[in-house]
Amino acid sequence: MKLGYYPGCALKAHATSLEYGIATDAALKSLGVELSEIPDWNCCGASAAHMTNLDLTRALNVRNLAIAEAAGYTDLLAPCPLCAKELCLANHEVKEDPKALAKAQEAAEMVYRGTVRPITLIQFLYEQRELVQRKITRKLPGIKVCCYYGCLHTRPKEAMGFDDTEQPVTLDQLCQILGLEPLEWSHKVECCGAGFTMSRSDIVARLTGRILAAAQLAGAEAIVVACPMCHANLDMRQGEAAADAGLGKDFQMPIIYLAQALGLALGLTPEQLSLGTHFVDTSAFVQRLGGEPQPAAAARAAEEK
Amino acid sequence: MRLQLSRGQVDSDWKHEVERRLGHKSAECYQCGKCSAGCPVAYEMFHPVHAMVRLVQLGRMDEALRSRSQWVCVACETCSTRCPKDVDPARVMTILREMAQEHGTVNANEIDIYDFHQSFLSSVARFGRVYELGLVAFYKLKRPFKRGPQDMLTGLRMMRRGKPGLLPHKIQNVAAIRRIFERTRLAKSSDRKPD
Amino acid sequence: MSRIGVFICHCGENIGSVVDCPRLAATLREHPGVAYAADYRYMCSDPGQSLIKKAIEEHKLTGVVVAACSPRMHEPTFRNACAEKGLNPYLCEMANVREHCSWVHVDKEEATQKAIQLTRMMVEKVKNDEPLRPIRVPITKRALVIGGGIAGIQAALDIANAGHEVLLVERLPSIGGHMAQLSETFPTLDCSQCIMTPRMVEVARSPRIKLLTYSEVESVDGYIGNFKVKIRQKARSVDMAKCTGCGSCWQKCPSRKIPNEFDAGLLVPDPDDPKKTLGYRTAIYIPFPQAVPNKPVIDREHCLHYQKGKCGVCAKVCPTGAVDYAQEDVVVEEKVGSVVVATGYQVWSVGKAAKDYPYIGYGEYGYGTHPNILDGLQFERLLSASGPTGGRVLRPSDGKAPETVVFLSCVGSRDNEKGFTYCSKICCMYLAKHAMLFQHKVHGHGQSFNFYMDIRAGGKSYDEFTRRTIEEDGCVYLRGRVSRIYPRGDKLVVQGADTLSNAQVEIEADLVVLATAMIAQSDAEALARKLKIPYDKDRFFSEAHPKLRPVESQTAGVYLAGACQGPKDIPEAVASASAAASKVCALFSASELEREPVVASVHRAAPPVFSICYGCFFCERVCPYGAIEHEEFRDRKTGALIKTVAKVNEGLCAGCGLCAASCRANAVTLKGFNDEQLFAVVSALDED
Amino acid sequence: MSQPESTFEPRITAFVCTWCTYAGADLAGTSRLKYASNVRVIRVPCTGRVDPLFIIKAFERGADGVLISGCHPGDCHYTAGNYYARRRWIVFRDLLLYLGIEPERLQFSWVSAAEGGKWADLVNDVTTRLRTLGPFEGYRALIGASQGPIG
Repeated sequence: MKLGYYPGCALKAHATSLEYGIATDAALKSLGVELSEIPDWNCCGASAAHMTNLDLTRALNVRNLAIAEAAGYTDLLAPCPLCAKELCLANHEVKEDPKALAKAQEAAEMVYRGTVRPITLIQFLYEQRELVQRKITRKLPGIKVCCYYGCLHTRPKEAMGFDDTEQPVTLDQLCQILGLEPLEWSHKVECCGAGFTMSRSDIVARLTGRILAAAQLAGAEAIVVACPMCHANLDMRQGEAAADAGLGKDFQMPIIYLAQALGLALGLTPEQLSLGTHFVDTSAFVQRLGGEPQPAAAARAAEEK
Repeated sequence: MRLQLSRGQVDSDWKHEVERRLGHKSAECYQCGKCSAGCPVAYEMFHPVHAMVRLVQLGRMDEALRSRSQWVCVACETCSTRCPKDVDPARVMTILREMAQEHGTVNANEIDIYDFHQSFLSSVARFGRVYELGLVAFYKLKRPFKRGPQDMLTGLRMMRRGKPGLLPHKIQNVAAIRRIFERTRLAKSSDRKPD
Repeated sequence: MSRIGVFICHCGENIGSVVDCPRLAATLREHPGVAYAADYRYMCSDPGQSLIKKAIEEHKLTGVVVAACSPRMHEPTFRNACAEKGLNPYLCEMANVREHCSWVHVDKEEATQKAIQLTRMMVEKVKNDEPLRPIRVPITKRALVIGGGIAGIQAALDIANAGHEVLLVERLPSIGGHMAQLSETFPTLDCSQCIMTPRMVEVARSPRIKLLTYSEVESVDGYIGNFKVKIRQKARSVDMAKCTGCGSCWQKCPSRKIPNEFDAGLLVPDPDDPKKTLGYRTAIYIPFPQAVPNKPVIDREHCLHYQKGKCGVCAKVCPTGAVDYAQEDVVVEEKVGSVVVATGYQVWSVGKAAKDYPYIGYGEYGYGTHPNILDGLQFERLLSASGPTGGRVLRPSDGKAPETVVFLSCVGSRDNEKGFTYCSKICCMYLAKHAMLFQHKVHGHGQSFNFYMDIRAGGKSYDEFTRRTIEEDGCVYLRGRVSRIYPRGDKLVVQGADTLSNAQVEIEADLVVLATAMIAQSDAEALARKLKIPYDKDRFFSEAHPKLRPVESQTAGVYLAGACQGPKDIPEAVASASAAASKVCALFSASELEREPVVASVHRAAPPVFSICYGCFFCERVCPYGAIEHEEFRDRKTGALIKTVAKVNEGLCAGCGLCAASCRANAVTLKGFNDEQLFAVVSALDED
Repeated sequence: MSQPESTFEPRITAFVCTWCTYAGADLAGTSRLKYASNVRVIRVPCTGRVDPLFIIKAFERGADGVLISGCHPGDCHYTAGNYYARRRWIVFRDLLLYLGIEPERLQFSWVSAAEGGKWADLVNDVTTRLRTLGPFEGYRALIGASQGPIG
């Protein structure tokens, strides 16, 4: 299976979330999906452009959509939900509003016919869940996790058109397939502070503190995310978040990418999935996965080596 | 100061322009407060989301454009997702951010947020993608004494983990991106004129 | 010797878990006069009732006491059970050992002691009970409807269409009420007169409706099924039989400067002729062109003939000689079986009504005296095509078209200090309609503002309507009240608040409309006294039960319709009128009716005593129902008056017992609660 | 009045109208409010039915206090019965003193059908007051003479 791929700056350019790119590449490869990066893509503008200039963000994204369309892709995987949301929103708006399309095409110097469907990693894997089920070589042994979707996986509803905006379930179902034990909890779609990482880290600390506390209350051993921004905010500021929430000690809550969990279930090693580069130590989480690979899978793994 | 309400104000060009960009009348909002109820950063706002929509309804341009609220808005879309009247308050906030730039009334208290957006965009305009280290440097250098020491530890920890990358990813057709920026420049000036 | 059966109900655990029921039964079994006592889990169930019925037969019981729940709950149940076995139902009483005992006390011993006493008290009462028979009264199948607004018209038509005669009494010269004054009606915007006038004509045409306009109810006597009413037909000064309604008289009448009540006193300079003022009527007039009956009346207070004795123009020009200056009020007496009160409401006028009201009004609004401050009804006339301006919205001060109009909700309503505590209910909707119609009339050249506290638009398509006013017609709603209105130049400065944006606001307005409270008619109390119906603190007539008997008054046979009961909009007024009409029809479906026999009676004895009543008639003075009559005893042979004593009209008596408590001779007693019964109950107290 | 408070439980007779206070007392029951068990309720159609002699009778038969409660002014089911009742008591108060009964032993109140809580509070208040006032001894000898000992 060959899939149009828009990695976005987070996964490629800013290396803050490099592990997400690495893990996504590795996991999808072992799932048998070939990611074909579209040529010369540009930044989607999130969050600075969509915060400050609607025409700019629309034009930037129409350029990417037109590139994907010209390259012959229908589905365009954007593992970063901020990118996916910008692509989807631009896609939705230019389809609804011919004037907006004309303006964006003119600015981007490209023609876009509206044939591309940008999708998030969750959406892609959910649609391919039978493949995932088939391909995984081991079940992750019932680790209690909270699935954190963040704000933009399902919003705006009319642009994303996927899952429930308030009580999404697709990531939970995927985690279940991987053998994890997703918990019911309150903060699935609460905002983490997104682009305020640097400019208003106090807001990020306040918001992530609420999320981490809710996950802790639910009894999570880890939080599963599929967004580089959520990951950065949740992973990097746990000390500040704990302090803001008035807690004595750090949360020490491992934040795991869906791609990393998938990779582990597909038999990849923690190193291959860059699990060692997180701020919060993931080794305890990885150790909990200590269950032996299934004999057949182990044999296949040995063979591949 | 008593607010003078008149037809000229509640039916002003400014209000019509907001509504044009929004695609519907601000009067559709019935001020239920659902948006403000779910807003994760409402605690930072003097005028929470619903009050910002109210300012638009009453044509109170100055207060709306000088407010901090639109700048601390994280654009998480929670408000718009839950709005019972499909007023799209998140879009209202975006429009107010655009207009504050156009009118040169970006709230001085939230200059960090604004600078970060600008640093981000100048990075994109320059390379076609975000150059993270460059963005951070650019942002910090705008106010080195205040921003320089912030997050030093986090930065060090990131370096030790090999992130962010040292070199920019530059796309081939950067010129096209620059032209996009040119053509979509906000009406008056995107330069900041702090009040 | 009494043979009383005592039946104690456990009510599942409700009584049984606190009161020791077997002990209660055992104790009562020893009580003098008790022939049988038993306890049972659910006395109201079929087996429980069978237990009572069986005991009545087997033990030949002369009375029954059921110690169970409140008599307000199951007294009819147990009385019916007794009646089935031939025991007079009024020999069955209940002791309330649930609501008044087991549910409110914790200590079991205390509760059981109290239950024993309560049950003993009722046993003592039953010992003194007398068998009573329901009262039967005949019915006059003819209804009186008071008030010819939409509610009265609806009730009259419904009753008449069901085949009964109706007497419709209207105080004003024409029926139609407030609804005839309205321009368009929310939320459909259909023209009020277009839907109203056909109903008025139907009233005029109906062979079963006797219409008495310019008439008022003088007195109401009698009781359900048998009322006697006196109606004063005020002198119209026009012979209705001769008048053809041609209009010559009012065209020639020289007294032309009388503000028309139908236009709510609204006066507007004529924009086409600055010397003229619109909104006046003549002294001989019909209130509005579609009036029913379409015949004029002379307003004697303003007529030159009556005031100065000079004029006689109308009589001269009348082609049929119908004008009759010598006409006098006529009081007619009619018999009816039921009464529908549909006297409606009035609009509170800010400050102006201070004379007949304890309320002062709003000084901060200039007591509404500025010509450009209107009330809702006046603005309604300004919008109406039949209004003084023909539907053009013009300022009363100078006849110019206003650009900025400010509407104020809750003027008098929901204001504990200056007005009334209640919500007038219709204002939110009619202000939305006013703003909408204003915007339509000025085609986008105007701006309206509406100060409100809450938008109360509960009703079919109501909220959608108010939203339309805001969203489509651009009326700006400001959540807050107005603190002051004062003139500046030819404008009115309106100072208020918008709490949604935490701001004090100020608007320069051309016109201000006050949605003043909907209040009870000023003579509501007087009418209530005539009808002997209760009213609430705001003088709206009280319904017998706010939920389950919403159109009945406390007086049997008197029903309520429309806004005389409290603020109502048109559909609600019509619905309540139809409901009242159906109550009347249900009453008329039988030839006679039965009533509870709890009524007073005056002692009677054989001659020569006749009665221990010595005719002081103090009872007559205290009776709220006028149920005390005089009975004369005369010598059979000579016809000489021996004695005049009191007698109770059982049809009128409601059974309050005031007469019994007041009687100095102890001659009056209340059946079911007579002195012997109550003394027995009181005396049962000390038998611990 | 020398008896200690703790052991004295006053006996109270209450005359209540069927429309307001009786219904209010029912509501106290349905609301499961708890109050002192000292009151014995006698239901009459209207407080206007209560003959002063009933009250004197109650004292004569061993009541330590009497409570009369009906509809609020203006709410009388019978239009004006409660007003008559009230006027009557103003005169009756003097008679009580003459008869040697402290007027504090007689309490008038208005409790509507909606005031279950008020009824409970009223009963508790009256009970507490009578506990302080102590037993009514005035007619004790009388009862002894005519009816034999109490209790």
